Amino acid sequence: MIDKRVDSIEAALIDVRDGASVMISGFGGAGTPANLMRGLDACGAKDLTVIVNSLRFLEGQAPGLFAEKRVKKAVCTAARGRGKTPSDYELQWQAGELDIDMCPQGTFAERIRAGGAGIPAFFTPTAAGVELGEGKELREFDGRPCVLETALRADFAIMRGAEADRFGNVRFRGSQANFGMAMAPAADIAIVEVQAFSETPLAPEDIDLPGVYVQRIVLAPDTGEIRG
Amino acid sequence: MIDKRVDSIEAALIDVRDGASVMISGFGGAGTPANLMRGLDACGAKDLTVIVNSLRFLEGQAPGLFAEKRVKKAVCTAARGRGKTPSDYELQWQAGELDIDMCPQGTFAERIRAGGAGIPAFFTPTAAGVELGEGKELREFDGRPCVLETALRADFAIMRGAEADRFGNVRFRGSQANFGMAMAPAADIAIVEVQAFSETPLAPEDIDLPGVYVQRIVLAPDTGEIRG
Amino acid sequence: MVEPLSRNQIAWRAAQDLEEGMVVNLGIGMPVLASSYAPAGREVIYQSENGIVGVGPEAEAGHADPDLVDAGSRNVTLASGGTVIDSAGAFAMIRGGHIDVTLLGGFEVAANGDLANWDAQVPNKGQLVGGAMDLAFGAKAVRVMMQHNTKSGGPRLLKKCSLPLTAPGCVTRIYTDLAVVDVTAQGFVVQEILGGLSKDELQAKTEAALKYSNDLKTLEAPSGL
Amino acid sequence: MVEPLSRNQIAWRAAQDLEEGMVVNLGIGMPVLASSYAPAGREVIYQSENGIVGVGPEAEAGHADPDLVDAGSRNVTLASGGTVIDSAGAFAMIRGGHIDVTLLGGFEVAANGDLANWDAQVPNKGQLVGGAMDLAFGAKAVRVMMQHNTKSGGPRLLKKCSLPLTAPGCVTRIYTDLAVVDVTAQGFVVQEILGGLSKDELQAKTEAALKYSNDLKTLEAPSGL
Repeated sequence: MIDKRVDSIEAALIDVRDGASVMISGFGGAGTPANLMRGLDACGAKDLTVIVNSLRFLEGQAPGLFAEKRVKKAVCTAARGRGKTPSDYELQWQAGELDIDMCPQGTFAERIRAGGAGIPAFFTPTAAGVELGEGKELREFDGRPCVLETALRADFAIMRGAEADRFGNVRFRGSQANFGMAMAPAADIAIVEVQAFSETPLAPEDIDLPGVYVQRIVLAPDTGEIRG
Repeated sequence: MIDKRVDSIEAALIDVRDGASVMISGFGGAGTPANLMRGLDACGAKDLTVIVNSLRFLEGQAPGLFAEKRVKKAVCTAARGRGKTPSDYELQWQAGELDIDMCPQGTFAERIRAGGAGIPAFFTPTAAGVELGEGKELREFDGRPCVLETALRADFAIMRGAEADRFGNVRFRGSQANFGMAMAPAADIAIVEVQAFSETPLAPEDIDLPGVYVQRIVLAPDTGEIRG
Repeated sequence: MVEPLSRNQIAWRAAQDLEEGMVVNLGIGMPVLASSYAPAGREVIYQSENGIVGVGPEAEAGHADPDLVDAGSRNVTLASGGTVIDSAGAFAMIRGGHIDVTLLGGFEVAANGDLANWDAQVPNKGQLVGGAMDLAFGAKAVRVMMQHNTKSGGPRLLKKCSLPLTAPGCVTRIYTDLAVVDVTAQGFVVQEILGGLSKDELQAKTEAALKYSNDLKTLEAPSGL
Repeated sequence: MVEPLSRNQIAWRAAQDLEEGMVVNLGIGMPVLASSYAPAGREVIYQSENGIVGVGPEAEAGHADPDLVDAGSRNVTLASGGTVIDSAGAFAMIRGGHIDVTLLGGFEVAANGDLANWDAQVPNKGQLVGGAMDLAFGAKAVRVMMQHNTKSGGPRLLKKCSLPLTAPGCVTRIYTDLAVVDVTAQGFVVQEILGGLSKDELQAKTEAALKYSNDLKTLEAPSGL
């Protein structure tokens, strides 16, 4: 019988090794896998590539990733610390120790969506003709300049949902879906922490993320304080 | 007050003029806008470009489109008539009177999705290296050959749903969504015939197609016999 | 010679190779029959390219829902834990490599795994590609179910396909009424052969050279299917 | 001279131009204030790039749902008829041209409509582009709300932007504490000017040349906002 549950956050992240790439969902605390992020911090893996909207939210839950210089590359849309004093990741970026691929958020989301959908690259107008788009291949479509963007994939994706069943079907609530819907298909192993586990299969209309895209479900009723 | 209802099939199609492009959803009868297809037949517009999965289903509801040679171009995945005797569209295709862009169904769906998502073109492995992909731009990604495919847009999209509200929010049931979810955003004017109209706004979790993508709703409780 | 396998027996044989938890897309025609024959208790998730993730059995007579059909336009039900997405999403699932196995019909398969199953080039008839090409390019494993020979007795397992290709080098296994044949770097390798059929007889019905597995078995399926 | 408009007054003024049925994305900061000031009875659909289609008022104290936030991480409610999609879908909506108007904050706007609003090049601080660039490239109309001048009194309406651009030639209208300025093929055209402020005074606070509408009006907003 299919059953994608694992017993603990540690078990869910058991094979996250040095050099792994990890996508991390969440926006403004909604869909933010705070427990898995803390677990990622605790697991000790280094030389990581993280694909996450905001480094501030990642540091909020997993400060060790940056304090211990365990991230070598970040693909993100926001890499600014909260205060006037530079954060660890700002210092590492300036020192050339952390490679940052700064993406417009829509391009970020679409590159991930492409990674899960078998589209290796696409053209988009966003960033064509401005500094952030420099160095990218340019082509006009219907007279509009566009840049070529490539798909993003990762070894792991982590996200939070409201409820799941043994098939790995996930229901999100509120605005939890955000990047997770695109990240799960774009990762070899998608791990979802959920507030509740349903012993019976979710109803078809309640399923937001089909279990086909989910490899592991871990029950984590509380998020704890989410720092962003 | 926003209210996207129109009174009749005729009113819904009032501005479909000669030369218009029309996307038509439906798969195996589900989501097939049989009433709007009949209305398209009755409206008399010619020199049409149709973007539809199967010409057989289009002819089933709107035989006049082909009998009167009112379609100049079809983008589709299926252009084969049912019987051994060639259909009108097969004859017109052979005579060079009907231009057919035969697409793999996933490429067809993705080109439409791209049209609604502001992506002018994308690379896909499907059809690379086989006859159907000849003439398309080729490029390798990670050693895999891919072809460049361009977005599809249209003046109109027609589809069928289960229920809608005044905002144009649509709920699909069963497998009604099929191509309609991608077609509505890809058309200037998306028209949805629905089995029922809800006087109160649909609940957030019941909305499959947000009203932002829908311009007109027309109540049509029965489909009549769907011929495919 | 034992009777060649019926369509249902070919489907039964193909279904035995579907494993617990696999995501499987069944092509129109013979392949879709396989959903009835997966071993009892083995949970297989059937995807259909019109959006169903978790196709259940066909609807019983009188209970058909015209709004719920599969890619073969059959009136189906949803399996437990199943749901429905849209076509663009279903093909994103296919193209993105999320289908473990697709079982497809075929006109011709070449010894290098080339598949031709979409354009039989029937005179005066239009083309129909549907989802076959996306499945052949996108699924992790492409397995073909077909009669070993054409109606006129010609071979379908060829050195080189004569019809337009669906996808190059995609097929990994072929189920016919006479044999189970793997496509390997060394060409066709027969894994199972119909009881009473000699290697020479099978080769005579096959254009490309056949090799045989060291573990060659007899092709068997329950009778009465 | 009349007092320059407050942030809320600028938001009020921008909100008066939102029309019935428009789909509007409000940027973080001053723009999001505009949602409170659309004329009563006018139905505007607020989209937020984290997936909300139909943002309602902020949640009342004690009723915040931490799972429902907007792109500014505010605890919001859903409007009647609203729903939630995912981020990729929300940006498909933005990039695909389905947003009628976006109201964005700005650092600088040039007379050709170039917008710089994402990278202030603060020393020692990392970059943050977020959704600004997608909105500036994708929305049908880009309108900017900002103080007419920098804190040190420098101009923001420039001949040419000095900061990295968000998008070229995208801005159609600017709301400041001193004026409403359209961006046209002829450059900046003032539509409304603060009462008591002379054209020379406004020009002195503006780097690029200002033209004036034949129908120049006084910039007004309700007091007490």
